Amino acid sequence: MQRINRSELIKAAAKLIESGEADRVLGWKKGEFDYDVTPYVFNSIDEIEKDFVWGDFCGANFSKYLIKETAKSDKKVAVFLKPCDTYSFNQLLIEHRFEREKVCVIGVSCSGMADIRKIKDTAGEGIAKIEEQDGYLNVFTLYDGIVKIDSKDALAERCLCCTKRCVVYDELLGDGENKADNDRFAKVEELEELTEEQRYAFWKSELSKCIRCNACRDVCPACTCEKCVFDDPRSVLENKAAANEFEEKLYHIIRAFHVAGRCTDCGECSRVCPQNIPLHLLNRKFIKDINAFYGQYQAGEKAGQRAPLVDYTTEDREP
Amino acid sequence: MKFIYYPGCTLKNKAKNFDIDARNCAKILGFELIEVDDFQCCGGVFTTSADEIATKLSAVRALKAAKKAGLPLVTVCSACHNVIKQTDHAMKNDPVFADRVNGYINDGDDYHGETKVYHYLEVLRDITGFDKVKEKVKYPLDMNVGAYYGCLMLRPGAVMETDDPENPQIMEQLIKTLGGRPVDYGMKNECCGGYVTVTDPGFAQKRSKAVYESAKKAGAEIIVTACPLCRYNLTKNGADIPVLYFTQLMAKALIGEKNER
Amino acid sequence: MQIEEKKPLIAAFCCNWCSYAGADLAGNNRLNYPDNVKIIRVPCSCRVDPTFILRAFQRGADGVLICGCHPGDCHYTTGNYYTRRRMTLLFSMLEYLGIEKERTRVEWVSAAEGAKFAQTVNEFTAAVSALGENRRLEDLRCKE
Amino acid sequence: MQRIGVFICHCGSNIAATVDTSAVVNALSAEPGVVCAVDYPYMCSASGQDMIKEAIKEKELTGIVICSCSPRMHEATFRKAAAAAGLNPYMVEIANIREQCSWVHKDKQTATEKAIVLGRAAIAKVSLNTPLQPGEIPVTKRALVIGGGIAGIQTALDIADAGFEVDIVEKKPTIGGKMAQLDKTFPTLDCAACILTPKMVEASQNEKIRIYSYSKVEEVSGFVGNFTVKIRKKARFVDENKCTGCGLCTEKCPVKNVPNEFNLGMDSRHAVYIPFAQAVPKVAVIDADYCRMLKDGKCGLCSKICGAGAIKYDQEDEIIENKYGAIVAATGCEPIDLDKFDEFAYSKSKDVITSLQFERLMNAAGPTGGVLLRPSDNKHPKTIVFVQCVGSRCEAHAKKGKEYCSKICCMYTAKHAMLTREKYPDTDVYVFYIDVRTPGKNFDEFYRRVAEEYGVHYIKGMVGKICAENGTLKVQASDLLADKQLHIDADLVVLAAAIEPDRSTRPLATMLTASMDTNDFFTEAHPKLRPVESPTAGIFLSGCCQGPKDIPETVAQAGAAASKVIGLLCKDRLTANPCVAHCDEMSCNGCSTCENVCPYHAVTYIEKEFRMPDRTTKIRRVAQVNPAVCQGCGACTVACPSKAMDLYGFSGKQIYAEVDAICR
Amino acid sequence: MKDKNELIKEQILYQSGVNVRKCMRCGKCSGTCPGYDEMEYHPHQFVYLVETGDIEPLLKSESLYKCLSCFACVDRCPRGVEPAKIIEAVRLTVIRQQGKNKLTPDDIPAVIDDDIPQQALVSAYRKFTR
Repeated sequence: MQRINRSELIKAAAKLIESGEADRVLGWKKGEFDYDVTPYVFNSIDEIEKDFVWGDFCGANFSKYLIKETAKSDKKVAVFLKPCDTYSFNQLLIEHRFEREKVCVIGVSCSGMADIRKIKDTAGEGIAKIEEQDGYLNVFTLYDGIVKIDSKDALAERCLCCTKRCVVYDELLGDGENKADNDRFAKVEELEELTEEQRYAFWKSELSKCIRCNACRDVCPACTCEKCVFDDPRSVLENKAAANEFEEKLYHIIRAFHVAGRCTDCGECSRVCPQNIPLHLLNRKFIKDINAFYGQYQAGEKAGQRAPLVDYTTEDREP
Repeated sequence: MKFIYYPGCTLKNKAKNFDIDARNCAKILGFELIEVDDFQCCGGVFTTSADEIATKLSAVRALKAAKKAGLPLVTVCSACHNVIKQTDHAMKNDPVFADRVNGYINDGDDYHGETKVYHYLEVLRDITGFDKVKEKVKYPLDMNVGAYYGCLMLRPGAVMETDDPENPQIMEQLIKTLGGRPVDYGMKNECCGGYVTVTDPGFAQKRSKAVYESAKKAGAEIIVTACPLCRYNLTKNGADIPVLYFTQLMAKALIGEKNER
Repeated sequence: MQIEEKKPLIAAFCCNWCSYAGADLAGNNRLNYPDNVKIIRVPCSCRVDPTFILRAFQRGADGVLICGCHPGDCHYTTGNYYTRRRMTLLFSMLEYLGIEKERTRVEWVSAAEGAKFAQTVNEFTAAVSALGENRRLEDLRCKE
Repeated sequence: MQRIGVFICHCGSNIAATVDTSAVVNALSAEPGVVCAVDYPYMCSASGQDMIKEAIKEKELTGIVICSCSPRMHEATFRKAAAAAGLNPYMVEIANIREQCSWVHKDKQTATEKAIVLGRAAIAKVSLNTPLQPGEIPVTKRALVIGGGIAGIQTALDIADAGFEVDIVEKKPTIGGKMAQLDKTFPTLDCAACILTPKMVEASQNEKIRIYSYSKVEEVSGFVGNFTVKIRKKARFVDENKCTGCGLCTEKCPVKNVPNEFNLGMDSRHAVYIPFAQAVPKVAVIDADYCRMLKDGKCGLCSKICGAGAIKYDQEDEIIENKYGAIVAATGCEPIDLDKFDEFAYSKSKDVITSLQFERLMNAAGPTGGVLLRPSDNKHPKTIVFVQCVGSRCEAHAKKGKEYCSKICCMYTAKHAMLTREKYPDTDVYVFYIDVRTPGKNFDEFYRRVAEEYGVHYIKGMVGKICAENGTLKVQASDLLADKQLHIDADLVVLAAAIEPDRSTRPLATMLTASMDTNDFFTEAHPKLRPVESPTAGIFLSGCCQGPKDIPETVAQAGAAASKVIGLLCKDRLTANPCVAHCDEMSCNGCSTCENVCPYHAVTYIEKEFRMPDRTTKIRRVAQVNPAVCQGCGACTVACPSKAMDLYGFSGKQIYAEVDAICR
Repeated sequence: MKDKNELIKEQILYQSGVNVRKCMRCGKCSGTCPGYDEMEYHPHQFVYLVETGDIEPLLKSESLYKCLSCFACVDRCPRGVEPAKIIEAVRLTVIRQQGKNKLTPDDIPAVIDDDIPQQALVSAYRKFTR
């Protein structure tokens, strides 16, 4: 159950449109299913009132869309950003990917998003409808009737350890802060404890599921390259589908390395992976190492900060 | 403006004037001193040893009392100030020490240096402002005053941050504010002999003599200090000019001789 | 024909200004080291892209060595500082994926350290040989 | 398809004894693209080179591989040979089969196998080489020297002597710098003015040298050979061309109580003044902070009495823009502030002075006319204590002082002690030292003479506390060798204050994009091999702005910086290394990552309009590499997430090809 | 096995938190020390002898009780060595041994007078007894 309700979001968006401050709003729109919410650019208040949704399935991070969206017109675009989204937004500003002046940011407090996989694990397949009520999700299934799930039990992993706050906004709905106290590096540490063989086996089984659909890359707010190296014939790394094990590894290592120090740990990669590969564990390994080796660093936290891989001290540890 | 006030034991006993005048002047200057409930002795000196916990607990308790009240802590006695300020610094900057102390006290409210610690003089300078003090002066002093800092109020400079430890000016500013003429002399930030007076009175006498002779040579008619031990050492070891607490000097200018108790 | 056991293959990236010259000095002083190591010259260790290392492993290298000027002595003043961070993170990641950490190494070798270069190659070759062939990060298609 | 020729050198027996060169020839001739492969005893010999040249012409080779000694030996030789035969010199690759093969392996079979692999890698690389044209950059034949002390003057004189024009920018009204304030110079005891002022005059009279005094650098743009610099010439309210330097105004000016900075505040000057008798340019300047006419519009006396009509109260700052090929930083140093050292009573007693003040007190043109009188009461001091290392060699966390040794203090203190004892034998002189450091020609001999023949008390130990008491300075110090605490009643105390870079250095370094160390000294391009160059091309370093130095070292470095400048200005055009980074604008994200890692600031960003496939246009921020500034390290290529950055000569594709060849 | 001296040295370094190797032997601590003439071993010697491990003579010396803890040496040391903390740590090594208190309750009546502030007694106790 979200702390801020839909009407407040609509009010904030409508105000911007009415005043002429912005002429369109990037928000969540109902998809085919209740849990299948899609990003959409709303061009009128009517449209917003009709189709805009806000709830436990609005996980999508819009920061990346702003690169293309801001280029479309000279008018400002309004966007809803949850606390975790604001870090991606800032990171893109640091990288000059769009102009801050062309965006009105409505920061939205978030109580955590639901993970449809967790719901399916409990309720099974054939979900027709999901309703939120008093901290519970009523899942209407085709086979098992209504299954009631505590919203907390459906929370996505990334939300269980979210300590982010809205770091950039023009208007803030709610306090914009989250203070979960789970250790986000617990799983990484668990893997580190394993033997080399066990780690290898773990990643082999996970990464071999990869079908190279590129969803992780396409959703990643740090992967905004004009031309991705994996699509660029000049790069020698180009390939459309993973032919074998090596290429799966290569792809994921390189992708994690390219976003190292820029990844805000928004968790979108794991959310969209159709194969359920815990890709965030690669990014978190880099984040954990960066914090341990070069001091605490949160990508996107401050405008103008220098990413750890384009920085150094003369006293850095040796590889 | 309200402060939690830590007078310390000596001010309850041998240095009552120091305390009474501090309170009276505070009233006139419009700030309120709320005495810490049941304070314990600060211990007089800060032990620098890393494994000394017990001797610093009373200071932590005073700091926690202020934290709980949400007010800054103020002291007048240099020794108390030194112990409390150094303890506060260690709680803020030495996590091992802080963990051990917090673990020992273990009352569910860990302390990590949240309380702002002032010396009374710092309150006058940084919060009240000497110009405000000046407005309240009824009986301007007309005398040469040697400010005697000793060591505890100034050092270690990096922790105390009261003033430049080699050329402090805060008492001189007060003296000027009160209409007096501050006298600068070389020994104003050197030690009076301190606690060694207990075990080696002869040594303490040498140090004290060096201090008041230096002040006298520079033309001081009176010495002011913020430390009962400094005052004791100087007086006992033959200072033939009066040695007063700075609060007494303030009271003279703000309240007048007659009202002096 | 006798089937020979495959000798471990090691690719070494050496910066032009210090380490490549250090390797030359090892030659000038006739210091022997195993022939498993093949050197690729780069202007600075900071030219070494992580993909070069992965590519080498893909193609069957059993170990990859990166040599650069000592930190603080970089010909380009700061290049090896970036190398140091990049490789620290990359190697940590490879270890996390279960790739033996003995297969990767960064060593700072100055132009005067011919002996250090030879010693590094000796040690590294021995360490890699002890692990045997690289099977965890190779591309089977490259084996024909 | 490339047509590649492979040339295998025997190097006498150096290679051939361990590598079977004919086997190499056989193996490599089978490589794709190879049209000829030959071996020869000495490829680098004239006949070997001729063989290469002929093959290039005959076989119409598009690339060549030489299997020989290290490219560090003969790459240049073979590139020249290729160019002579009409092949682009960057179509040459070397396989190092001597230093990295035949000399380090003993077994002929394995060495031969390795030589073949190295040859293959070179062939794979050269197949992907592209002809490169070294860019050419025109050079503006004029140099700028920032700072007019001895370092700047010497650099300018040397550059001018080689026939190039050079400008000096000096922030003070006169050139001369710190040396002009010195009395005598160690270890020869020449009078500083006697050796400096002729150089100042020479600089002012040299027609190649232009001096902008009372000026500062406001803005720097451009790169090596092509700098554009804006200089702010501050209003001195005196027409430089009309003023004859007669000094009449400076005598009649009614404002007389201005602290005289030249004598470090130990006497005063007028509001209109000439800093010192031998000032260059010898032109008066009006101090706007004190002049009554400029402040209140009341006075005008100087204007009335100036026969030349040089006084101009309405003069304004002037901005001058010039182009330069090279810039020399010679901004010098100054003693640190001693505010934090009041244990020595520096701010309490006038008789505790710095060594530079002592220089003025000993100087015939100083405030006391060269008679040593102490500032408080103008009495002759009978006991003088010198304290060394005040603010030098301090630990960083101590938060006062500097970590480094200021280098010059031991020697000037010895000089001061000697001069004092020589002029005033009735004076007791104590020098407190931690170590006496005297490396330098005739330095230790000088110090020993001071200690042995002049009766100076050198005491190993440090002064702990000084109390000023009724005109006496009570010095309390330790004598470590005697294991005693000393109490000395001194009349004068001289503190050897640490020196630090002039405060203008940091903003200047930012303008020059030249790097600095944590102490704000300029960093040199290489601490041993390029000590007078900044890592930024075209910026050179002279004197104490690079680190503490004495006069002989400063002059030597000034000459070295000048010769580097001359070497640059001699060229009409600079040949740029063509192996530089370049950006594929279509892939560039404009993210500034490359800009952040570039040590040379070679990357800039522009907003560029792109025509998109759908016929629309789009404006994007893209990186541009200045090939004149880029040094080709490649840091940007790895940092770039989209690999839009690549490096000529070491492209990603080339290195992949080498990796593939080696791992085949 | 570490010998007793090394253990004492380690203990002193840990308690004081001082890095004695930072000392550059300038002697400023001893130059500034107000208790110098009362001492057999002087601040710089405390630092040096702890560094060399020759601690035994220090443990026996009366100098331990002459330090006023005025911290002048700490503030003025150009290398941030903090000699007073070393002296305190050496003193603690001694007085923490059984029966080695410098001050006992029996000593008090002799020194006490009407004016002596509590502060003096408390401080001396804290410095000189376990």
